[in-house]
Amino acid sequence: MMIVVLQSSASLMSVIGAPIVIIGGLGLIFGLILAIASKVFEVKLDPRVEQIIAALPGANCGACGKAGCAGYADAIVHEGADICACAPGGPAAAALIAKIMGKEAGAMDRKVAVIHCSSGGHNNTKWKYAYQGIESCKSAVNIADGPNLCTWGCVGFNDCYNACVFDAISIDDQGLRHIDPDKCTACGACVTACPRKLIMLIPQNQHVHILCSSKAKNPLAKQLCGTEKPCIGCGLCSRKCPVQAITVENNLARIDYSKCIDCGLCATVCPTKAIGDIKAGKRKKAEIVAEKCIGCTICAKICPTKAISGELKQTHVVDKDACIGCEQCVAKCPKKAIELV
Amino acid sequence: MGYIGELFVMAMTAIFIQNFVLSRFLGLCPYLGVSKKLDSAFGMGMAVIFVMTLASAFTFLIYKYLLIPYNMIYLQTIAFILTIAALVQFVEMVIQKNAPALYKSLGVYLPLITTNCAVLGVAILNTKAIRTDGITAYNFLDAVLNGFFSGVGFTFVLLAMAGIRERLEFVDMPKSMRGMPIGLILAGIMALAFYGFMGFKI
Amino acid sequence: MKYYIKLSLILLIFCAVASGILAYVNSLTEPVIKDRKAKEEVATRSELIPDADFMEGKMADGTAYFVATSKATGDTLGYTFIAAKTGYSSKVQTMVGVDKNMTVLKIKVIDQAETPGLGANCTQDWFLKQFENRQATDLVVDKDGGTVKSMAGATITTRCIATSIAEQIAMLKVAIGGAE
Amino acid sequence: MSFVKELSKGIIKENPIFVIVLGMCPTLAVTSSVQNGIGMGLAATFVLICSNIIISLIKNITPEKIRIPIYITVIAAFVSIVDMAMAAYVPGLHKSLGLFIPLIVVNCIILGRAEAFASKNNMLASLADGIGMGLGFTLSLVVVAAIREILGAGTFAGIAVMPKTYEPMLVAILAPGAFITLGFLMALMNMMKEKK
Amino acid sequence: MKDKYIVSSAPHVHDKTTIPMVMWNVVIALIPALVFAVYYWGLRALVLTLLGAISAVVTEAAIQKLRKVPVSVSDGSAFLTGLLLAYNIHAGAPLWLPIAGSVFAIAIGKQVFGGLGTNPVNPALLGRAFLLASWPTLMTAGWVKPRTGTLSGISNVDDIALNLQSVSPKAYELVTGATPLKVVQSLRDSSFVASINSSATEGVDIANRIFTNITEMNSLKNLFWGNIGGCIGEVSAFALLLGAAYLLYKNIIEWRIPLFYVGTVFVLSFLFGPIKGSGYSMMLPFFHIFSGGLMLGAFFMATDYTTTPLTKNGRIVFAIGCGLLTMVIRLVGGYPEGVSYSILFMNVMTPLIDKFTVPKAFGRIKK
Amino acid sequence: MRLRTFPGGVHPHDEKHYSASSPITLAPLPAKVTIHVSQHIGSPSSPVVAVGDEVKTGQLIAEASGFVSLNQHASISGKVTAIDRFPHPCGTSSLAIQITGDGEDKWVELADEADYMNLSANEMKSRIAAAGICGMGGAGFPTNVKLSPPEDKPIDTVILNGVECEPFLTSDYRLMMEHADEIISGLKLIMKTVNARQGIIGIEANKPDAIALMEKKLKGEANLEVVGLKLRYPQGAEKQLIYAATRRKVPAGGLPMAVGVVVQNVGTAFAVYEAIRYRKPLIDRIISITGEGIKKPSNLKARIGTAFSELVEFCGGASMEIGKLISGGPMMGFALPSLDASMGKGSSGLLLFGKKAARLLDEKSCLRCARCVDVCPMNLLPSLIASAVKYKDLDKAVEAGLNDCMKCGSCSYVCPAQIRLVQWIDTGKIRYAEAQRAKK
Repeated sequence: MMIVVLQSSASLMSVIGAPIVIIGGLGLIFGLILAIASKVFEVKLDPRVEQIIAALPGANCGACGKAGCAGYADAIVHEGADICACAPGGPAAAALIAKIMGKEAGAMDRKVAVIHCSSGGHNNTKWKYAYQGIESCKSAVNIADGPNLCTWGCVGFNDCYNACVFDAISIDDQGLRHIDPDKCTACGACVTACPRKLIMLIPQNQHVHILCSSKAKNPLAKQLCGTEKPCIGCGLCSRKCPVQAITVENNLARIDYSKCIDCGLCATVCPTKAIGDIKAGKRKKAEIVAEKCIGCTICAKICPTKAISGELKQTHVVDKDACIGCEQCVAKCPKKAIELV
Repeated sequence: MGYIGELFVMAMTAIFIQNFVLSRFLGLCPYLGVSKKLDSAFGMGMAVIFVMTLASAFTFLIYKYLLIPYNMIYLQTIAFILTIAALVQFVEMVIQKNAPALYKSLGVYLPLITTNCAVLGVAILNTKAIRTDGITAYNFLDAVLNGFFSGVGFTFVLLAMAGIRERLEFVDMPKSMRGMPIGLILAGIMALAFYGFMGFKI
Repeated sequence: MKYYIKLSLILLIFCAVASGILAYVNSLTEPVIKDRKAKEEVATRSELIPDADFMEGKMADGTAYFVATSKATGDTLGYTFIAAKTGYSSKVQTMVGVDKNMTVLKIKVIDQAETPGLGANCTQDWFLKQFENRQATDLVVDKDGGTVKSMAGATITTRCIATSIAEQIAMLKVAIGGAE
Repeated sequence: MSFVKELSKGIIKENPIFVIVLGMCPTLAVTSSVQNGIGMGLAATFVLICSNIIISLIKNITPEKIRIPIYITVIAAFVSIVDMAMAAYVPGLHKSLGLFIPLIVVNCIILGRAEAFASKNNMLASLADGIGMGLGFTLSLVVVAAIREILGAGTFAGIAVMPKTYEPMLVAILAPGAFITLGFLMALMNMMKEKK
Repeated sequence: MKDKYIVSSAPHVHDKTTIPMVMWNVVIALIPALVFAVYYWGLRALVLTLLGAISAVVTEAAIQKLRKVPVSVSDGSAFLTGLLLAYNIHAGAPLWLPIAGSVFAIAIGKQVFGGLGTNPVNPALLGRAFLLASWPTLMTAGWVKPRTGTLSGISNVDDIALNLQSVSPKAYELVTGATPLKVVQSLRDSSFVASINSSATEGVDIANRIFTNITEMNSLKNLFWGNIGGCIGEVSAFALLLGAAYLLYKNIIEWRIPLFYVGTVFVLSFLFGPIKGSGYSMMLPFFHIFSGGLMLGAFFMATDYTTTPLTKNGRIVFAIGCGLLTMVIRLVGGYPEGVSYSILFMNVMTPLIDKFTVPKAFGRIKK
Repeated sequence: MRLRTFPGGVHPHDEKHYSASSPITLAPLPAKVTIHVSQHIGSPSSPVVAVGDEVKTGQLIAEASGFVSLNQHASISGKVTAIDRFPHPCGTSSLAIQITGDGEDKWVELADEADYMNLSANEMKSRIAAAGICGMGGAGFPTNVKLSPPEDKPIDTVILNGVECEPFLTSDYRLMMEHADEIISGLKLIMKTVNARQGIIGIEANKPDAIALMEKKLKGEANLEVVGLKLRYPQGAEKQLIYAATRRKVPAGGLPMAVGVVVQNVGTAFAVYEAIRYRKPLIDRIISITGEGIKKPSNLKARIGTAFSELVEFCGGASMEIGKLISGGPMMGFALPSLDASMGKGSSGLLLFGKKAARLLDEKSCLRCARCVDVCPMNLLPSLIASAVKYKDLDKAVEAGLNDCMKCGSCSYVCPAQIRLVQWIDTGKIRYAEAQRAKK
């Protein structure tokens, strides 16, 4: 038995001996060469770049201002670019990148695109002439100031729709464009696509927008606008705004979103309905829970419409008619004594 | 005909008649993957020519002076692929260090080549190929040149394909056809077009 | 340095183990392959010239041919040999049986890798049958004005088979003549 | 992930050919007949399973720098074994698959799975992945081969299936037919994906 | 909107030519060839042609319906593709052949890329290449003799025949059973020449006699009028020239491609056309120009807008490439005729040619 | 005479028969004019009058602001009634000065310099500048700027552009026929200002009588010559004209002065003559009111700033339902949304098209027929540029010649697929400019 095994193992050795030596030798030589070469020809490559590329969504949208995702990754590592610049990736990507870079993700306000014009549909535009040519806003506005009477308003050839790679812009049966804030990644493609500069990026927690860009004076503005809902620059909103967030310039009102408290008051006073309020009618009013209220008057002070009244150390009361549902008081109440109903 | 004539036949065969991609089905992954832009196709093509030539040389030497004398032809697969892998990695490192510009335009494609079956394919085919007389096996020079010409053939169709695909960027193609499907159908059309070279008597 | 040696050694071990295993497998399969090949050749030979014994001879270029002698009588029945030539995309090998007058008795393609559907059809019966009872001089393809019917779209393969047989018969004649 | 899940994903959801688009060369080259397709598929499956197992076992002892050479060595070893075994026991198939058996080494599926899956997962999962991917690969080969063989030769696995009057469309089993068939199958996959 | 003035970008005037006009004009230009074909081969030629054209139109309409895009078969491009494809089939082909070719040509040659103007290669030629690869026997066997002539175009075939039949049946069979280009291809093959006659010198002599005969005036006349074997549309050089002249007059095709294509063939066939033993002859270039599909190719296929280079220099390169390849295939290739493959191949090269022949803008200095 | 030409180009029907035979008629004094502060290439002029000011005909109302700019003058006497945005002859609206006339046409004082030919070059140029003359072919480059090349670019040739290759237009033709002497004097003056050796008047072959007249007038003038040019559009484009007349190629992106040439329109030459001799500011010009839609196609001498509607009325009004109004020629002119706009210094014509002629066919997909390539006078690949722009590949577009295009419209004219090539290229130019700005 032993002998057989020995014999067979001897013959086995003779069979596999040479191959082992030769191929093993090859392996040894290659291994050595590669190992040495990897030292001799070493080039420092930052592994973080690759990690960041993996963390990015790979849409190559260019919202960060770099040449695609790889370029952005390179810029983060080598040029110290802002890690929050990736709009499509949002905070999730920023957090991942931050981890890779060993930094904290900054608080990134999610933004959303808003169209500052209520016109643009086939039934909602007044035409200056019958346009024949390329169906692109950018091309059309160069011919006789664009085919629509209002030279500030939407041309309606859907450059923004075509520019959106996230499917966030839709067109309704009236031919009007709508932006789905959930799908919008604030990449800014539509902003640059619109030759009339009607689209702007606005913090997502804001719901009140002036849906007009017309700088025309009063009677003219109405004549030009296809939906007859232009801003006529009357200044009513500006006067009514509890926080002075609206300014009127060149017959056009604009909201300063750093001041705006999203109360929607302006939308209710606008005579031409040029201010859109997504939350209109859905705003809840404040109500003070009497048990919790300690009567600190903070809410009364903060309320822009002075709808809260009450003496110090007394339970405060909300004037339901005056309350505009801006929720300022809710955030500020130290005892969480204000509820929305 | 002479040796030059023989080489001409070899070149014609490798480039047109028995093209690696269109007729032998070798190297399809990079062919379909890196044929979207002419610039990158050119870089890839050059890298493939370079590696195929080098690999042909090395594997031929190993085959002839190591495997045959020791009667170990069954080890050719493992020996060849090891050689190619090491070679590609080595070349990549050298270029990256010594010619960063070249690396940027060509080196990025190198890792893709290790698993390009065209390289291993040409190495194996070289060991089996017979010269035009029908009897003698390839010598060292034959093998190297065959590697080179095969690479040229690969690059040639890669460039032609990239040219067409660049053009197709500017048309409204059915969405489901974009990308791989159209690449494959184009390859089929090119293969049909290359049938004209069938049966050459040079 | 130690690191590199470690790397190399690991690679060495892998290579060594792999090649060792392969060598072992090869030692098992190689005889099987050889055996099978040999058996197949014998079988093919007997198929071409039945009921015969075969005796190996060598032609001028070193390739083998076999003299077939009748098992019953011991008379020389004919010869078999392998004709090989590069066809369209591969080396096409045909085993041929000829009688004493060098008339083809039967042929069989034993190795080819021609284009499927075209050249690869050379293994079909109708194609091989037509070679029977031909002299070397008749082995001309129809496209060249001969009578060997070429396969559709595969003249080259047809031509390769026909000429390789004709050439090999010529060699055989020399070899036999030399022997005599 | 469960064993069955790993096993089944390769067949449709992550089909190596139609979805991940790996290993095109043999898919096109050997699918001129169904037998060849099955043979190639099984050979590749065997290698895939074995290499997945081994690589998942050795994943901890392979230094990063020579990871790829080692994986390739392992794969090449199995390929050679398959090569020799086929030559010995199924010589006909070995013959018609020809060059593409040694080329299994560089089939992107195998190295791809080794890199992407086996080097990160345990042995059991890798085994399941290998079987699933291998079956997916084989299945795809059979589909492509069936179309090509039926159109191009009028047969399925060698058995005549088309009416006698059918003139085989030779191009289907030639190179252009291979490309176009696979192209259309992929377009079909895309269309199905779009519909979803 | 209706009562408003139209405003558009300049220019405000437009040439009258439209795509349908171009396409249908090409169809008109192709009609003489069909008339000749019907004269020589009877109604079957017409039936095959119509089958090809109609199935192309039906395929295009069906695919466009499926894709839910506007059906645009009235522009005539699909009809033209089907017509050209049928022109590349011989009159003896089975009726389903042009249908199969047209379906392939339209579906894979054109519609998968998005339709008119997007196809990288000429769909009709692709259809032909597909048919040739799929059913080589049907495409190359069963040529039909023209009504008054012979397949090879040798007018005094009987004289030769009497002579040949006794001396060399092989040569006789060749002369009476093949198209002119096939005859020449065979005569170029030394192994065939050797097999013509048991005596080698006699064989060469017979080959030379056939060769001279086929390239002399009488045969050329047959070639010119189309009194030879061939495909439906390529047969009559005269009819095709008539159509080409119409297209040139209508400014639908441009002179560069036909001129350089035919010119290249002319030069190359003069230099390399002769077979062993025959001298140079001014007739030889004309033989090569009038035989096979060259006229059809040079004037109707290689001038296909979509698949040829945009640049003027590129078109010259393209045409020379076509001519070169045609002659290479005819003289050393595996096929007797190389027009369709050469154009197909150059179609594939077109984007590259375009890329490397971008013209220098007026006033720009080349870098 | 051998006709000269340039490579490329198209042959649109010249359609000059509408108005070619009608002599220049003086249009009635308009009741109101609106004079735009930007009628030229360069920075807009700055108004020097205020609403309510009384002005005389020829009085400066806006002055050049910057080197490349222009003086504007009142073209009638009256009161400035508005300075606001008004429709511009190129279709847009822009700042303009509106003058309501008093019907008296009181002029500022003019002169008559007997020895005007011998004034110094600088004096001539300053008079040209003062008169507010710009190129009257359409582009409107301030003439005094064009005539002041830098020292290192000596000018040896002045070419007068009497080609008028745009179909329909006949204003230059009529001017040549009726004021040949003044034009020749203008040419000589221009040659003096730039110290040029030779002067060439280029006229297209469809105006044989103008060629003959000019040749007769120039007999004996060794350094002046008339060059007959083939009927081909855009023969009158500056670079093409220079090439046809002198075989010199203006480098891409360069000005004619780079090859020692200055090109001026015949109308400009006429204005230069009047400005230098009489110190008369440019307040009127010849304009062709033509096309199938006008009752009486005419060539009018009209005051700058006259509303198009008044001119149309004077010509008998529309003869059919009008589909399109074009200010300028049909190849490069601007379609107008209404007749409210007023004519400017570059307004060579106003065309009225009927409904049928106005309609454009729908754009089809490109056939790659390369007709656009064959006709492009700049040797570009228009279809490639257009599709590159369409699929947002600006690099390719630039490679194919985006920035070399002069928008002559030849490609769009011939395109059998009716692709708006020029508009695509225009869009591309805008996108390219935007991209360049973004890069900075």
